[in-house]
Amino acid sequence: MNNDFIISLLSGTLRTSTPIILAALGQVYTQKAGIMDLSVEGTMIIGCLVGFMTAFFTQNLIVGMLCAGIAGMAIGAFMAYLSITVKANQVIAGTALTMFGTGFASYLYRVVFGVRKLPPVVQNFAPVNFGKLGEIPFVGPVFFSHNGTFYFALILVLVTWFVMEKTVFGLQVKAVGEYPSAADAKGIKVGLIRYSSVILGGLYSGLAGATMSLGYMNTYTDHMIAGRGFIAIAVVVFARWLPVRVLLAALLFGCANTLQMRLQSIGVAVPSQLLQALPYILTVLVLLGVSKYVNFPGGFGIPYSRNEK
Amino acid sequence: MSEYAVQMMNISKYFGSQAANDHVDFTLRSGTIHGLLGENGAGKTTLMNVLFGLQNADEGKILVFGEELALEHSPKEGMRRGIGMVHQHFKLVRTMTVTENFLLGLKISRYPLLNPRVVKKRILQLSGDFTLNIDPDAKIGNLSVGEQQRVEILSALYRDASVLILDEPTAVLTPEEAQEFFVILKALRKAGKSIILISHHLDEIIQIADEVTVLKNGKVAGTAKIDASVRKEDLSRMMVGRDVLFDFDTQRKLCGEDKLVVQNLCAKNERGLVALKDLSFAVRRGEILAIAGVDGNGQKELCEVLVGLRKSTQGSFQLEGKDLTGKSPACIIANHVSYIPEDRQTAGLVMSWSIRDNLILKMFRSKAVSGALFLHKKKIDTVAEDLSKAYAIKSQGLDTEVKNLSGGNQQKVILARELSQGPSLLVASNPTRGLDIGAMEYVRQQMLDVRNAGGAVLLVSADLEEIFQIADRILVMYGGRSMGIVMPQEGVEIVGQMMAGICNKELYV
Amino acid sequence: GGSKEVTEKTGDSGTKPLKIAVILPGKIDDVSFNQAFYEGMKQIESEQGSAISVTYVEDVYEVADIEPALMDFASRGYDLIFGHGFQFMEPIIKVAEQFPDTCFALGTGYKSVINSCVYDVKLGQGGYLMGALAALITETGKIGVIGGGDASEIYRGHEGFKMGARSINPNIVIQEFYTGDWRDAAKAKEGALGMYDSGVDVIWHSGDGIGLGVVNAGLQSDKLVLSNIINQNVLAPNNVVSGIDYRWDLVIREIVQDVLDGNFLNRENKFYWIDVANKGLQVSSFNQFKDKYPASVFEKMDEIEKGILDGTIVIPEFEK
Amino acid sequence: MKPTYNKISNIGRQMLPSVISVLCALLIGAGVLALSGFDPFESYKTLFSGAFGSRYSFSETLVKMIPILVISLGTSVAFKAQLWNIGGNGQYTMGAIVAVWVCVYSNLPVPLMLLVSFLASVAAGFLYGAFIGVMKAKLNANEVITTLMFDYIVAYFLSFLVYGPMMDPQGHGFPQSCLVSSQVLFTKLLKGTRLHSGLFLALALVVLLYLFWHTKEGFQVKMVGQNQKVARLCGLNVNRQIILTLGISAAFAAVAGWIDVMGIHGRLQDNLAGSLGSVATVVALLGGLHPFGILLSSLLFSALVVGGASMQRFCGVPFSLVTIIQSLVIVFVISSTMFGQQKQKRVKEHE
Ligand SMILES: Nc1ncnc2c1ncn2[C@@H]1O[C@H](COP(=O)(O)OP(=O)(O)OP(=O)(O)O)[C@@H](O)[C@H]1O
Ligand SMILES: Nc1ncnc2c1ncn2[C@@H]1O[C@H](COP(=O)(O)OP(=O)(O)OP(=O)(O)O)[C@@H](O)[C@H]1O
Ligand SMILES: [Mg+2]
Ligand SMILES: [Mg+2]
Repeated sequence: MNNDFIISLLSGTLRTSTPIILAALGQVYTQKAGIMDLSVEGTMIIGCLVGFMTAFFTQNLIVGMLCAGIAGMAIGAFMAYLSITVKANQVIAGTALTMFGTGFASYLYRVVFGVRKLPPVVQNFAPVNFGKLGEIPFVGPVFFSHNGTFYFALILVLVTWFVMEKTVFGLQVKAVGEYPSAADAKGIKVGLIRYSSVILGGLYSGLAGATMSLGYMNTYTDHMIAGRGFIAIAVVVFARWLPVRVLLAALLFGCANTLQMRLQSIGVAVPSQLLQALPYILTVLVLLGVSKYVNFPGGFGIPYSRNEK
Repeated sequence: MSEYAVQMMNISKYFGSQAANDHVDFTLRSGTIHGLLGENGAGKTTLMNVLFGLQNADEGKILVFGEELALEHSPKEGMRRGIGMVHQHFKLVRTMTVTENFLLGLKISRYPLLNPRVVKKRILQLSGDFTLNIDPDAKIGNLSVGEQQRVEILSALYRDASVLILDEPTAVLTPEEAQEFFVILKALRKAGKSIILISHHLDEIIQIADEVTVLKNGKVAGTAKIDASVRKEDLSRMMVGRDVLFDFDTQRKLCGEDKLVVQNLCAKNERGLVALKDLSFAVRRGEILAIAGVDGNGQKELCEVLVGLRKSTQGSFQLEGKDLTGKSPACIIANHVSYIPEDRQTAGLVMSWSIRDNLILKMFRSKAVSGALFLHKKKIDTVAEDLSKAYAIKSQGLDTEVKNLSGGNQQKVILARELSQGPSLLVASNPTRGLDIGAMEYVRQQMLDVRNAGGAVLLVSADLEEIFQIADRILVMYGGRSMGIVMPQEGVEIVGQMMAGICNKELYV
Repeated sequence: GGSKEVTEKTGDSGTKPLKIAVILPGKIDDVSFNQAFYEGMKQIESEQGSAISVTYVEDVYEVADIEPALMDFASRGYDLIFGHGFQFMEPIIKVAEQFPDTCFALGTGYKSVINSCVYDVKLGQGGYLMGALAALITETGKIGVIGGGDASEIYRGHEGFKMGARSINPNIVIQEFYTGDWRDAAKAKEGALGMYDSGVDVIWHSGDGIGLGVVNAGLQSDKLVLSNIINQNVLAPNNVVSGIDYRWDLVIREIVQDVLDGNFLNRENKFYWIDVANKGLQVSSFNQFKDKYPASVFEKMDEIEKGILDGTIVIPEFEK
Repeated sequence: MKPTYNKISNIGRQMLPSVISVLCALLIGAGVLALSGFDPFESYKTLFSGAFGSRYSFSETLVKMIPILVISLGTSVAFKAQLWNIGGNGQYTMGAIVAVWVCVYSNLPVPLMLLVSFLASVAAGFLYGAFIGVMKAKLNANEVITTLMFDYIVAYFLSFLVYGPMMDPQGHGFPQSCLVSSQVLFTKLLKGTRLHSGLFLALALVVLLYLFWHTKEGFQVKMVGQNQKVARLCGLNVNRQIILTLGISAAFAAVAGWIDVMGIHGRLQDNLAGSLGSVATVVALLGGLHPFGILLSSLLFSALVVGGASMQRFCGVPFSLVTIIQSLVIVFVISSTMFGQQKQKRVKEHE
């Protein structure tokens, strides 16, 4: 394998993992707070559409990202309402919201844009200019050739780590997920912290969705998320909810996915369908390898109610 | 400072149609220790939850230091008004350190960032002031129960609690730990704190409380000042409404061959550390062998190995000559081994199921309640009805969810399930922990009955009083080893020394 | 059979218009397979005026839902029903037997009955043209082709592409990639970026919605793209050189006319093709690239087109 | 005491909030329809008649109901044991693959072929689930994630088969397998419809599962779902039970795949499962994990899908709007259970 192949593979890896890093980071809050949130996929598609739509009309990508974040928070709030206030089964709530998100995004797109001969497009995020850094052989094209969304995701890795490890809020998130009744007894508003966490998760997912339409591509289509939300849910688990590991795990998945594409292109004699399954098989294998060390938060998936013993 | 730290007037709290607190009046004087007594389910914990704010009363009035506290207040508000509570089940996050647990309770508005150093310093200072001996960096999960308890107390003190609610704090402590604990309580009282102490051990109340309130069926059954004239019997009569028999007929009727023989048993604990080392002993037919020892010296692992929940790493054990080492729980159950687990709520019962279903958890495969494929509803009803009568389970019907039963009645459900088959070996782990004296008496009598029927009983207990009351022989465990066997006549002192690992009697078993 | 005959009052003309239903597996704005057909049908609609009335249903993606859709239209008295995709083949055959007076048209496939037809595209020809063009304009000697699912019509196109390219330069390096999905444009983009990274400078895409991803990759890497089905030049004027355009309106017109004329139901084995010969397959306009390449390129393309027409270039059926 | 009367009025009382919330969801849906310029009354009329209006449409509703029902019955088995098997799609697909494989590549006489393919599907489904179970029990791998990932893997596997080794050699290169012999296909129950005798099997499975919950095995499944420690202590082999339960759960989905092959598809094609898996997840939970409840909720959902498709065809309402209405139904029904519970509590207090 020559140098170009590896450069292409690695830079593709960083690119393809960006939305997964973001969505999985959001799930650090959500899952650590004890909520199993299967709505990520639906939230991402909503973020993808809303981000694109607002960027299209305002001609401003940042506004697009912001609005995608807000839309993500709205879906997060919906999920929080169902899983915390209604105390609904979280599997059903998440599945319902993914259904809702998929339907709603598709519907809204048609209502807003109608049927066009050519799809509406925006000028998407351009690669960040790192000057001389970009010219360093190997390192330049691999690390310094991407648009802002990737570096934004990297920054959020640090932010998430900081929030979870260094702030009172992060500690409270962990407490309400691990042992909500203890948190309650300490005067922490379990519902409030759980709401905040799920909404934060929604924010990240919304942003993740928008990176697909504004960073990765420059338009919106209905099937743009294509399971990336579910991958994020898997990634955060085998990263054991540690932001830096989330980064690595997402990169691993991105790498497997990019590798299968590159292998197909150069004509490896394996049926394309089997190569396409590679990232998912790898995810299962990694999960099997690390699961022994994965301890879900004590209150994971269980609605908290003060009066239940 | 006002004369009364807490005044609760006319408090009522309903769960569904049942009144857990029924027009209760309760007064705590400043700077005193107030005992709160009552049978299981009398409403003690509920009353304290209402005071602290974890649950809200349906009617009544609460004054704290003379000022009214809204009925619908939150724990946060309770803490702000100086109330601290140490719960029956500790409210500590086991995956976090002591310091982190403290940080959790602090106000975030002014300090969004964690600053563990400040907190650590204060923990060390407070811990020194009241000789609590707490390492701020220890993980809660690695602390003994006694230590966790002290963490809880410290946590209340940290938040400047002037009223401390302690819900059955001694239930999980060894007698030595309990005595140390009382020293701390006295120091706190001296420092001007007002303390509410819930306990089922009347001796303790008499020893340390200034006043006592007794609850019965959600109502106040009486209040008394503790002075030299108060006797245990008075209190127990107030609680149960009759005299409680604490003199069992322990005379041995049968005593025969070895039933359970344990040889050189070794095992590891969850963390992979050695928990049992070369343990050998035998329990005879018609005998109660008690295992005494400070919690965490291998008793739990021993029980688990004997009932098949844990694999031994070496050694073996035989029941009636049959080797059961490494057999599955199902196989061991089939050999008539019964087990009363220490943690009845998480390991002994399906809390959200009915009494009926909990009663047949073990026997649902037997012909008594099922056919070739199906469970027989009618047969189950009869069996459950009979058992609940025989074991005097107090409930609103067999459909009652077990989680709504009092601790004593929960334990009775387990006893009914485990003893109804006439066990050949009964392994009982702290079976009376947290039970009121009435229930305690009942459970001890049941164990004696098993013994008298020719069964072998292995009683693991941290309660020396219990051990000396009903055991025929006492094996002391320390660090996963046997320190030797003691006869009850030899006295408590030697057992205490052996429990502390000072004296090894191994040689003259 | 059907339960409910819906007889609709028609406006002023008095004659009943031909009721046509179009069932599409994807969305009508996918800038590809479905949209091309939708637009072709729209054109016929405007030509025929009140003689026909058309109902469109999009996104019928689940195979189990096809038959009820066909049944529903047939039983409500629709005269001509299009099922735009190979997966409609078996359902059409089943339903057509129950509704002998209804006409059915299947988009790509190989089986028909007396009241159904197949319309298809000689994608091998289109691919051949694109392959030749790619080989003519590549500077690196490396070209690529990206498809969605590895389906027959796509496969035929890809094989044609390889054959066409090799006819120009037998030693050319051809990369091939399937996303395995008709809709995940981002995956197609990543595949295209990878090809460009490895030195490919022209890519033809042949899948449905995924084409957008390839065009976007071309735009981002500033490399060349050949579009498929609909000319996507507007999306990246400096990168989309040309492409192959489908003109479904040709076959639609023919089919509709046959039905209107009463020619449809009395014939067997009705296959309608769009190909280079009937100009249903056309190389798109080169727009601003017209002047970029020497005349020899365009001459060669014309020569190939002629060769296909007069049979000197034979493109096999490429069945797997 | 009037036990029967009480029981009926109880069921009524339990159903009422669900019925009201379905109506609420439809009402909001009507608002959205009106806002987007569709006549809500007309649209709903079409939806209803599209699902129940004629012999054919009702038969289609039942045809759609069969796989949803059977998969969600299986889902409910796992859910009862607190095992979140949400991979109905993959398991359904696996059942279909094995069914076609046996029928196409074996030369058995017809009744035997039907039997063998059924058993093979059941076995494949069971092994599939058991494998998920082994990963869960032995390696602590979260089943939500493994079942999700397996959905993708199996979808690609199916794709591989129909584009590769199982492709119909007479199929001119189109991605599908050979048709299974028409003799093994189910008989149609109504002429001119797709309604097939698989319906009886599906209904039989409802009854079977109902009975199962009253057996000793069923009791064990529930026990493990409630509290693993207790189950272990009472002599159950919890790991074995987890593996078994997931196996049974997946076997149902595989049977659904088998039924659909024999009933409607007759062969393999890409994307055979569509969105059945996630629909089955919510249907199982909406049905309260009770076999008869699931029967009702799967009927409701298939009616929404089939009627919704009809609404799309004849009113031009995009199917995405139908999806929105579906999700609203779920949201309202789960919210209503909360309000129902609160009300009951209050009623009790005032007794
Ligand atoms: N959350 C609840 N829901 C329903 N009933 C409850 C709840 N909490 C307590 N109860 C009931 O209220 C009564 C009083 O319970 P409480 O826990 O206050 O008793 P207690 O005096 O603390 O008993 P113990 O000595 O066992 O701790 C019991 O009958 C109990 O079953
Ligand atoms: N996030 C934090 N990190 C580190 N130390 C903290 C943090 N929050 C509080 N502290 C410390 O704990 C002590 C008590 O905190 P708290 O916020 O409860 O103050 P307070 O004076 O008790 O408030 P109030 O006057 O409202 O009762 C403070 O003196 C502070 O030093
Ligand atoms: Mg209690
Ligand atoms: Mg209590």
